[in-house]
Amino acid sequence: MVERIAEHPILGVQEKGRVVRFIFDGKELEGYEGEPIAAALKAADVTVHRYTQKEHKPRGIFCAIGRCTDCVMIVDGVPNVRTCITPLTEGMVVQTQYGVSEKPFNEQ
Amino acid sequence: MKRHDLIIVGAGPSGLSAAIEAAKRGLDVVVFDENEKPGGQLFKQIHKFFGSKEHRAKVRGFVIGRQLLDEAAQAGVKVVLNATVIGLYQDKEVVVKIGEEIIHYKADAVVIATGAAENMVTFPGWTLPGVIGAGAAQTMMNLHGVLPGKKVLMLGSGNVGLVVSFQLLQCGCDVVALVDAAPRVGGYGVHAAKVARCGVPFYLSHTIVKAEGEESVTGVTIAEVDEKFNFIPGTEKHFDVDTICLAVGLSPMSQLLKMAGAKMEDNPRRGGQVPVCDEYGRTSLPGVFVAGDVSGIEEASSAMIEGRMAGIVASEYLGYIEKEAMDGELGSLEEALNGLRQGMFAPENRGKAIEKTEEGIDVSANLLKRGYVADDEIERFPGVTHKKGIHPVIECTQNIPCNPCQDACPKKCISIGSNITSLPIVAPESECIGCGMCVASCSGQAIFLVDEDLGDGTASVTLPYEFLPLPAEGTKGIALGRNGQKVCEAEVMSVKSAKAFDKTHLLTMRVPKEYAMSARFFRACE
Amino acid sequence: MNSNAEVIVIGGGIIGNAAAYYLSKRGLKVIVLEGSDFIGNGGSSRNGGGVRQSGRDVRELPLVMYGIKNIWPTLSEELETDCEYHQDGNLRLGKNEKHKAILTKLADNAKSCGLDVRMIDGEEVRRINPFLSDEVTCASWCPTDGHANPLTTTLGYYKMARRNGVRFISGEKVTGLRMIKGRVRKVICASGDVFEGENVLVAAGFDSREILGTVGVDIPMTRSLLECLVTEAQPHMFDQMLGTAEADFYGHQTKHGSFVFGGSSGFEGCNKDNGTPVSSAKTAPCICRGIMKYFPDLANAKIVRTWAGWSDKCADGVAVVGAIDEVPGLYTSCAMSGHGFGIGPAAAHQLAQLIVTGTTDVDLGTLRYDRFKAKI
Amino acid sequence: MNSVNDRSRDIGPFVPAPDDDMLICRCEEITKGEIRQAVHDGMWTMTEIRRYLRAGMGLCQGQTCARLVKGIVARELGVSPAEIEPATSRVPMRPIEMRIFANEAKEEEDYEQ
Repeated sequence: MVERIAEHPILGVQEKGRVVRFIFDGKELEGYEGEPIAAALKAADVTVHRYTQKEHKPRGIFCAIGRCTDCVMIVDGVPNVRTCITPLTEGMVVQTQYGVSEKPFNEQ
Repeated sequence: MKRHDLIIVGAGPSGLSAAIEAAKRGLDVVVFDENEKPGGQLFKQIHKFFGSKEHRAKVRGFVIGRQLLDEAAQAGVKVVLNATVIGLYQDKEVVVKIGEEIIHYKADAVVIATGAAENMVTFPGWTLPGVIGAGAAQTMMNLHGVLPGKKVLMLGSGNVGLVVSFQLLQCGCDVVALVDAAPRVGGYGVHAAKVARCGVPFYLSHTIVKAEGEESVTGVTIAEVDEKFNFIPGTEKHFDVDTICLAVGLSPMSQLLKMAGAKMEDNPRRGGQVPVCDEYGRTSLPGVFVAGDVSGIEEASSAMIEGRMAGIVASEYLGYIEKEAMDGELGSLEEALNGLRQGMFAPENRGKAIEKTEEGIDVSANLLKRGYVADDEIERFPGVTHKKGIHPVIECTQNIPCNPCQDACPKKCISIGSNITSLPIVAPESECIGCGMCVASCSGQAIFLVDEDLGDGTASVTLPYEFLPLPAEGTKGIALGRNGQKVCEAEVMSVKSAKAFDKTHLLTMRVPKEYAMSARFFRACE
Repeated sequence: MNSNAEVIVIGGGIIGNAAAYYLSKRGLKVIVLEGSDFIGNGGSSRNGGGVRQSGRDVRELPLVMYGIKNIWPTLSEELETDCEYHQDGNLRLGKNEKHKAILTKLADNAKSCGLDVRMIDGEEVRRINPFLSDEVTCASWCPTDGHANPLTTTLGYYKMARRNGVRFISGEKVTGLRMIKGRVRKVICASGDVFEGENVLVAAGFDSREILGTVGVDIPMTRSLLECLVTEAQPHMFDQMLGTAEADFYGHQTKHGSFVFGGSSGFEGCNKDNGTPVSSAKTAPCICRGIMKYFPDLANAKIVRTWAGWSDKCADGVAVVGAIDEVPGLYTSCAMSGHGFGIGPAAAHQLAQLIVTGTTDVDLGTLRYDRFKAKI
Repeated sequence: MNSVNDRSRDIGPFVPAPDDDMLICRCEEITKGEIRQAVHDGMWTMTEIRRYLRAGMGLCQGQTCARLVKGIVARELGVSPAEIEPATSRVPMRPIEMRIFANEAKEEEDYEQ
């Protein structure tokens, strides 16, 4: 389990939004409102965000600042959402992306 | 169309600095930044900056970020966040995505301060989840408070690789190795030394053979390379890791300038594709200026000066100041910038093997190869002296533009002189009172207070300590050498914290006196 | 450096590359001169990928129909390159009676040339493409039309021509032609290089006008700056090529999944450039608004790239293809008027045949360079 | 004439290499071998590589791989990377939803609070 940093030696205790619940691939998870979806997933030990179109290879966070677009997922039904810069909200539905679909390749 | 005197793209150190200078001179300035928070990379920089005290040395990056934002607000700069400049069109039309809309702006002058993007290297498995940019690690730790991983291998021994390795250690990650294909450590020796003494092994002339794992990283294999960067068979080493961090340099993020039709050049000395510009940031497009990493990769300190220059040049371009006034101000900024570009890490020394310091002292070969100065090398540097009673030991062995230590000592024990890159000297006759201000002021964490003989067969070593939890007085543990290996048993005598130390705690440990000059870090017994 | 060839082709676009390919296949020695630093850098790489017959002036129909029958279906195999050719029909969409009148007239003209094209109502349109909005009330439907990938097609011709030994030189801007003993012979470049050819084919888009002018030939054309955009990949939706009566957008979904759409803001004729075909801040938003009226489902699709390209627009909107009889040895294919991609391979194919054999399978008489007459 | 413009210059045959299956363009999943082969097919510029292979044409628009692709092309042609032109950059700098791109703000609203 990857941990959140409770108290940082330089930054102290970082302020967080309220705890919200969201759905990842049907499972209910918790995160802080306003933090990037990717941070909430990382804290919940989710590392694979999507599988690529051609080679079906796993991808996750890579640049974490919205440039590389590797961490995209299906968020509230919309594919290719950059989870590293999209703030988490209550009740958000986040799905692993297969190619550009929420359906695993054998169902596409 | 909405029109501004000056539109600045990027609210990092250079963009904000440009905005402040221009707004102070009466320009109507707006800064757009695509991020949720301003400051560019400053808010991820939790270490104290190098440089001179006039230019915010020994202040932590994120604090500088706050200072710049305050100054910008006072000067009347508008900073618009979550505002992505999607295009820079002809006639200085700036199109910005804000919220659910796009907005067209016209600017009479534009400063592009978009910074840099990380370079990447390829190896089998480099697309696996768990292989991340060093910037990503920083963002996750320092902005979002989430650990990027538990066991991390860092590739890249430049300042980014070294600084981020230390940050990972500060967050409690296990940095299993610091690896670089180059034969020498690329970043500041003091940054390397503070990582090495925590026990991180350095593997120079090594690089990654492959990342292992099916769904995400579970391990990594590295191997030694020859001078042509080919793997040497039989030198493979395996590490179990969950994260591989890549810190292999930066490239200017100059796409907006290319898009706008600015004349570009490929300049390896500036880090890649950059706009052709003069020393004050004027590009080939009249009224379009650049500052910071987008015009050539350097440090945040120089980016701030470049930003100020661009703000002043833009002010003159729009008639808010006269040319004479501009020339005067640019002169002193240029001098400061030149100061920062001196020393062993000056742009013209990039890639060169430097064998002697400006003082003519042989540089530490061990520092460049293993990340720490060996015990038999340290004595030759002018900051390392011996005397009775408590005294500073300054393990600053490379010429870098930094001098806060000489002002930190109330007793004037430490001097650097007018040349900012000179190695600090400890005056033999001066009287150290053991206040520790020098220890906390050193951005490189290279100053220790040592009392080589407490009279009972032990010595005290005071070291800068930026970890949690802080050990209590009397905690037993081990002292680590500069190489991160155990040298002896140690006991915490005191841990001092003070506002003036700015989160650098002063940990004093007692060690047998024969280890006074080799014990440099403390680790509590589990 | 050997600068002589049997044919000097000026312009490394789809027509120049395809002509070089067909000529080299027939055993001729060919040199292609491309003015920019990149092969296929003009309209050939910047268009919407339409390979269609419907909606064209009847004068172009025989040539384009020839290409769709004889060239496009086997082009991917021939070029060993996936040209992504889809022959799944073209819907030209209308929203009102005025549109219907325009489309009906075009369809009637095409039918007279033997093209299978008919008018259909909104319901039938949505049976063919269920993603279209209710605003669409009619369309012309031509099932043998389609689309292809202009980038890979243009570069595929280049690859194969180069493999056949054609010499390609980029960054070689031609400034003029020179006659020698009554035939066009020399090709003069800005670099100072001079090439000599027994035949010269000018296929340099709008620049053709200036080049042909140096031997006293003028093709009346203007240049307009057209824009396109492309979305991120989306799940597969449809395979037809689309256009509209209003000409506010056109495009298709690519094999990759992205949508390539072109469109207009109404300022194409006077859009400003900076020496390169640069996009304007007002066009892409306008294209997006246009598209969403037809495809509300694409509202969340992200645009990843926009670009512009010059179209060489002929005074009468019809391409000029053929030999320039009054200048022996000179051939051209230019003024393609924004729809040169689909017809380009056929034009090149027939020109190659003309250069080698003196004959063509398709009568190019309606596309002659000297057809332009004053209105009174 | 620079060495990239004469497309008939002999660059030798394509020789398969053990790392040809290394992924270079992460977005479009283009390998080093595909890029090297494209160079031997005549694609000597970043622009042509992009158009021919889609390398650098995906969601990130080449922000991650451009430098890597450039290095591979340069090595294959035996020139310095500085001789290869940089890939073009186009609007928009980041992917933008069609509905937002279409939605131009009215003049009177103020966003700079």
